[in-house]
Amino acid sequence: MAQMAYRDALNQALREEMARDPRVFLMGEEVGLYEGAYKVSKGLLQEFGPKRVIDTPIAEAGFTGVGIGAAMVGLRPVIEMMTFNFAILALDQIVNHAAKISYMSGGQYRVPIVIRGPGGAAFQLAAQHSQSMESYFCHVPGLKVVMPATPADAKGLLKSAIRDDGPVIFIESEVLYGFRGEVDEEEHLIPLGVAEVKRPGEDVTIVAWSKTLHLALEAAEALEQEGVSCEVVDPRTLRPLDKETILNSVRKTNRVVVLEEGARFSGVGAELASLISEEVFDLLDAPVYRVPGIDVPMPYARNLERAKIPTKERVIEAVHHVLYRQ
Amino acid sequence: MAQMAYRDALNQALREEMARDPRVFLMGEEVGLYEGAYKVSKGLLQEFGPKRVIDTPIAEAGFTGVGIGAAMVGLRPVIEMMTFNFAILALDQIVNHAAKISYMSGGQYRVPIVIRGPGGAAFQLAAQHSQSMESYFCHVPGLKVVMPATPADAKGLLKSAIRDDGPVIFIESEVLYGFRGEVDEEEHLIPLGVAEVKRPGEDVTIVAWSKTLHLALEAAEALEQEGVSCEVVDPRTLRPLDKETILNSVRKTNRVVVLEEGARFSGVGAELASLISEEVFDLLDAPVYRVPGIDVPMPYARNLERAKIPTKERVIEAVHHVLYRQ
Amino acid sequence: MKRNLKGSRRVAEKDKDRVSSRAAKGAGMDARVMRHLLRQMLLIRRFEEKAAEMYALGKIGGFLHLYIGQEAVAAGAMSAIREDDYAISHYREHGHCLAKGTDPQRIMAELFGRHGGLSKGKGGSMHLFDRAHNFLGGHAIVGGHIPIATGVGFAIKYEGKDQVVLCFFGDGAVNQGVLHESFNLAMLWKLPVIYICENNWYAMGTPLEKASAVQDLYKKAAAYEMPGEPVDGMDVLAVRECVGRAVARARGESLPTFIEARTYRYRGHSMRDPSAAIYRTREEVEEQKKRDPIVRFQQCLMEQGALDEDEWRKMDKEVTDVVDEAVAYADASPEPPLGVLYEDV
Amino acid sequence: MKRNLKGSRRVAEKDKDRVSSRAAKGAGMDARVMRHLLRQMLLIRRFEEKAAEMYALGKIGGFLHLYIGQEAVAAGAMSAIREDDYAISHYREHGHCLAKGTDPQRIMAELFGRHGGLSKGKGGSMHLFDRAHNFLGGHAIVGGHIPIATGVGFAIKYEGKDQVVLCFFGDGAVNQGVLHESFNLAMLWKLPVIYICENNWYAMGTPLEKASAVQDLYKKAAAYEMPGEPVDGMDVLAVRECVGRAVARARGESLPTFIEARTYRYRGHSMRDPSAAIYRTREEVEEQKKRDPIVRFQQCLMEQGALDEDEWRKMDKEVTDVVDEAVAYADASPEPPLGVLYEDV
Ligand SMILES: Cc1ncc(C[n+]2csc(CCOP(=O)(O)OP(=O)(O)O)c2C)c(N)n1
Ligand SMILES: Cc1ncc(C[n+]2csc(CCOP(=O)(O)OP(=O)(O)O)c2C)c(N)n1
Ligand SMILES: [Mg+2]
Ligand SMILES: [Mg+2]
Repeated sequence: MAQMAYRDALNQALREEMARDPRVFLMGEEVGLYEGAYKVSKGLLQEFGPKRVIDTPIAEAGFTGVGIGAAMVGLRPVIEMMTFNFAILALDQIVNHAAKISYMSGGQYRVPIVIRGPGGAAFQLAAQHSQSMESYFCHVPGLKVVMPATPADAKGLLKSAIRDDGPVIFIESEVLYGFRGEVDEEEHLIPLGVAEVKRPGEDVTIVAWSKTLHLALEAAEALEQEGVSCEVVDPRTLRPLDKETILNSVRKTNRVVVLEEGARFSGVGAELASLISEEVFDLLDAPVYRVPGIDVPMPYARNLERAKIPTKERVIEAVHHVLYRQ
Repeated sequence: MAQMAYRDALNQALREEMARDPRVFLMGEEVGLYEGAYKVSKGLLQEFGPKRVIDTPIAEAGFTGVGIGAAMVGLRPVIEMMTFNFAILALDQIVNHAAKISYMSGGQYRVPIVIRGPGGAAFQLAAQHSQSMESYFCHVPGLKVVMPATPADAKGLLKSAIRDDGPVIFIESEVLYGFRGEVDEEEHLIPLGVAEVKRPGEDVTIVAWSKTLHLALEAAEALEQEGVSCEVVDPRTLRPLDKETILNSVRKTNRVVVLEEGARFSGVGAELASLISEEVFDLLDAPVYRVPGIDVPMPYARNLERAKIPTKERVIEAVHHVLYRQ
Repeated sequence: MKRNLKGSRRVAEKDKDRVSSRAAKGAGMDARVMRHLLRQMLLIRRFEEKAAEMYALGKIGGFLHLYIGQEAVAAGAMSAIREDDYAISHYREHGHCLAKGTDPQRIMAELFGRHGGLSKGKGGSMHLFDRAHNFLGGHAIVGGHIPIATGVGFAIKYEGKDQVVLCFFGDGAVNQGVLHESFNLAMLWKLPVIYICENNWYAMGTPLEKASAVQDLYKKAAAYEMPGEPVDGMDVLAVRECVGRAVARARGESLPTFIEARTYRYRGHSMRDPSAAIYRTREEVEEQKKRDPIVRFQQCLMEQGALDEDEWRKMDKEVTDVVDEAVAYADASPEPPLGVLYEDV
Repeated sequence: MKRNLKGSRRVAEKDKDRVSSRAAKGAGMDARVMRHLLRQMLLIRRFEEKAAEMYALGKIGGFLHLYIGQEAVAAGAMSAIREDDYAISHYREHGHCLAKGTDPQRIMAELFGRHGGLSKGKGGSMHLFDRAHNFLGGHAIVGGHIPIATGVGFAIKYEGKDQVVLCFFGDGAVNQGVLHESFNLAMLWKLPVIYICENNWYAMGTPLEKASAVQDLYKKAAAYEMPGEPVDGMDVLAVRECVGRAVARARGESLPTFIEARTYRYRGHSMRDPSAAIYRTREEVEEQKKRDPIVRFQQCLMEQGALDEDEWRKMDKEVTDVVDEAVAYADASPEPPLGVLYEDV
């Protein structure tokens, strides 16, 4: 085990998979010489050369399509979106092509591509650069969606994503790139579609992923002081969703708070809340409570930005709400 | 009152608004000489000339952006998407620009644009031409989303959408274009954001919109025979959602089925189910039950297509489920 | 409001003027190759005619876009590549798929939505894929497959192979953003992709002059310093030669090419636009039919003595039988079992 | 892996060779106009220097992209249009917004995220909008505002007005699909849009030759039969003239133009890329600074006697005061009240 930053864990995953399989390559804006806008690809150009670490023009639809075509005929592209906001420009390629080619061809062609990069808000990047788009991808049959919150998950899941035979949307967090944690330096794979209980507890289940996981853990810590025991579940992969781990937690706690940085309307939280109600309605002592981003575009001003995204205080309030409701 | 087809009701709305306001124009592929791929713009070129009924090349992002720019400086564009599947190509323009310019400019610029066309499946158009994208647009603060199910709603809502000062996504249904109903020939406006109870009932609330409304009504009819009384609520506008009308129905029936042609994961049904649970949890005698499209891309084969989208049988089953559960 | 005859004449004249018409009588060419080209075109024509019938009978659903009139492009282009080369196309792709070597039975069964179809009935007319013949699909988002073709070229170069990929699309796709992005990437990275625009002068009901600021589409290649050539798309030998040159550049120098093949579709945009009479005149269509790629090539072969009346009749009978067998196969193939719905996601 | 000096020299030489350098000494021009141009450039420079300071102090957050080095483009271009004309830009837009006439105080307050900013603090550095001056925004999706500009041109023509719209973007935006779609529409429909690409040779760390298959970007206009011109973007009078010609075409003939203004950014891509030393050499930067648009133009005015040492000092003092006042205003402006979060959706 070694301590390392989330960024370095991703870098290690890329390096190991590229070393293991010559069909894996990395393509995107500034991934080569610049080593990535967020330095995730540090050293990779030097190690693997420009054939396998490819800088692109700013043409998201174009180079994503290139990845899809390359994947159809046997390569294993990893496409970096400088941020996921720009993936909207490539959405037709992702939704209409990557996600559907296997189905439309009756399984003749597969599209083993990973599309990765940071999603969500960072600091004061305003409306066009702060979007949480996970529900967009989760809504699409044919895609898998992964959102790791820790360095270990980042490494283990990225390696699995690269080995997966279908398209995987892998959403990182700019705010987490510097976050450090223990990572297995041995061959370290985490299967897609498996959630993890990040903190066991008894009274309330908090479901959270990516950077909001850390908010959940902080809130749980604070609530511990009040004598409230929270179980924090991180789905890690949003699609396919590990229902059982989540439901098992709810079966124990009977109360759920779902955290989400993105918008409420048809967010991933909406899916989780509906699903939990559908499956274990009779065990719920309170309705599933969502803590999403406020329903406005992201403002630039620091104070407004803080008010827009979920905070520890809102999580604690939500836990109180589901606990003392009845 | 006159009997007319949904298509003609839309046509009338366009004609009336174009006659009323010279700033309104219609732009899109084949809207002029061809009178629309689905003939919604019949006669408009002849009546208003090529300055106001504008055929475009196949360049969805480009001409949607043209609409946005024109709206910023005072015009009132109606942009036709030949089908909403192609709006994915313009999604950056819609999500990052149309929806956010008012906010980013602190209200200095507004974007009064209507983007309209058919969404959802028609008949055997396969995976790339059969998508239900309403949850995509509903997820975005800054957009309104309208989905009329009847000729009267189509006319009244389109007129209101054109007069609205912000961007409105107006999703029609190819399958409904020929559907006939009563339409007021006087000035007929239906405000955005107001749901309608399309059939009153006592035992179960069915929420459905666009073409699935008709499935709901058919199911309700059949269930009536069994002595089950269904209230069918059509939100008509999905965003902003008329919560009160829906909740009032649930307060009466205590049981809900939500119909949706699109995918389950983070669909509009997920939002409705979560919302209803949050707001009237204690009044629910059963969890909200969703009847969405099966979680796969749309297949071409007739029998598979039928199995993929919601059917009357599945609705009836769902109603049984929420009724006899306890 | 109909497009007037003047416009239609202009199209024909333009073709005569500007397209380097290698009227190539095929002198010196192997007669077997020429007969093969003729047969391919005829097979496509007969297949499409039958598909139209089957659509009218309700055996085929959804959208059906016929290729009739454009056969020389698919036949000529595919004859210039190897079996292990790739091809990819848009939704008007039956001709390309047939010319790439796919079994007509599997195609017809796919159009019928049957389990014996290429994609078990899940793709339909707009989404023919045939991995066994490196046919990478029909794609129904106009322009959407252009970057994908570019990626196939990327993969070929990455793996150090000498294959090429042919990418077919219409004049309507030329104004889509992804074409611009793809052309730049293909030239920047020197990829062995041959982009073939089948300019049939209309995108649905929109004539080229209402869609593109530039009428000579091949000239757009210059914006990327990419080789660009127009070719008479009604002349199978001219297409074969032109694509052959592009293939040589792609294999030899790993260079892309943009070919504008000027052609014509006789039928409506799809079976739902049967008359196609709103946006063009009957005279224009009749005028264009005089350049029919099959009739002209057949006559040419006869003049040269590479084909006689009897062989011609036999050829027609043979392809008609093939098409009839395709229908029989499709008819006999069962609907996909329901479990197929959940497969291949 | 650094870009070598040879590459950098090539850039400078290329500029010398190919850009029709109207070194226009301004002979015969109104001295007031020339002093105005100089002042505008100086104001932008001082504003940006101050913004960098404020960023370092943490008063400005998010991304901050400085325009230093490129001032001649904004100042020259805006001087060629009327007040009622429109302008729209990308995220490196402080210079354009200032040159369009916006109050520096409102801009600085916006950068500070304060209620007195143009957008009440909701837009920030990348999203400056000023309706009072027809400034249609900074936009942060590379290329995203190009179709929007096209739509503004559409509206002008629709309403029968004689305004024009200037659309600024970088060399990096040229490879985006929307540019292709927009250029085609603008030329097809003959819209009064002037597209100004500020080619500063890099998109973040990507040099032009790694991004575009064609190095002379203005030549891309030919693919749409649109007028295209290169101009020395370090020469404010050359820019003014070139844009002036385009404005005449737009107002007179309702024609779009694509201008490639060759310029250089001295600083990193944003404040988070401070050294910009990975992808270019210090020598290259120093070489480029020798062509400084402000220094050269100031010297030229002095040589001509249109400006003396004293006036120059006064001018600098005046703009420095303006910038200081902008900071004072921004500092005094309160944070937006929380209710503002919910407004203007
Ligand atoms: C992105 C997108 N926009 C619109 C359509 C609807 N559509 C299908 S085919 C077509 C015309 C295409 O014409 P062209 O590219 O010339 O090909 P042709 O049909 O003439 O072979 C249109 C508008 C689509 N499928 N995809
Ligand atoms: C669609 C999109 N992709 C990527 C980015 C990230 N990004 C911001 S600026 C930039 C470089 C743009 O360079 P250029 O257009 O040359 O303008 P310059 O910064 O040189 O003024 C990139 C890649 C973005 N904002 N939008
Ligand atoms: Mg065509
Ligand atoms: Mg640049």
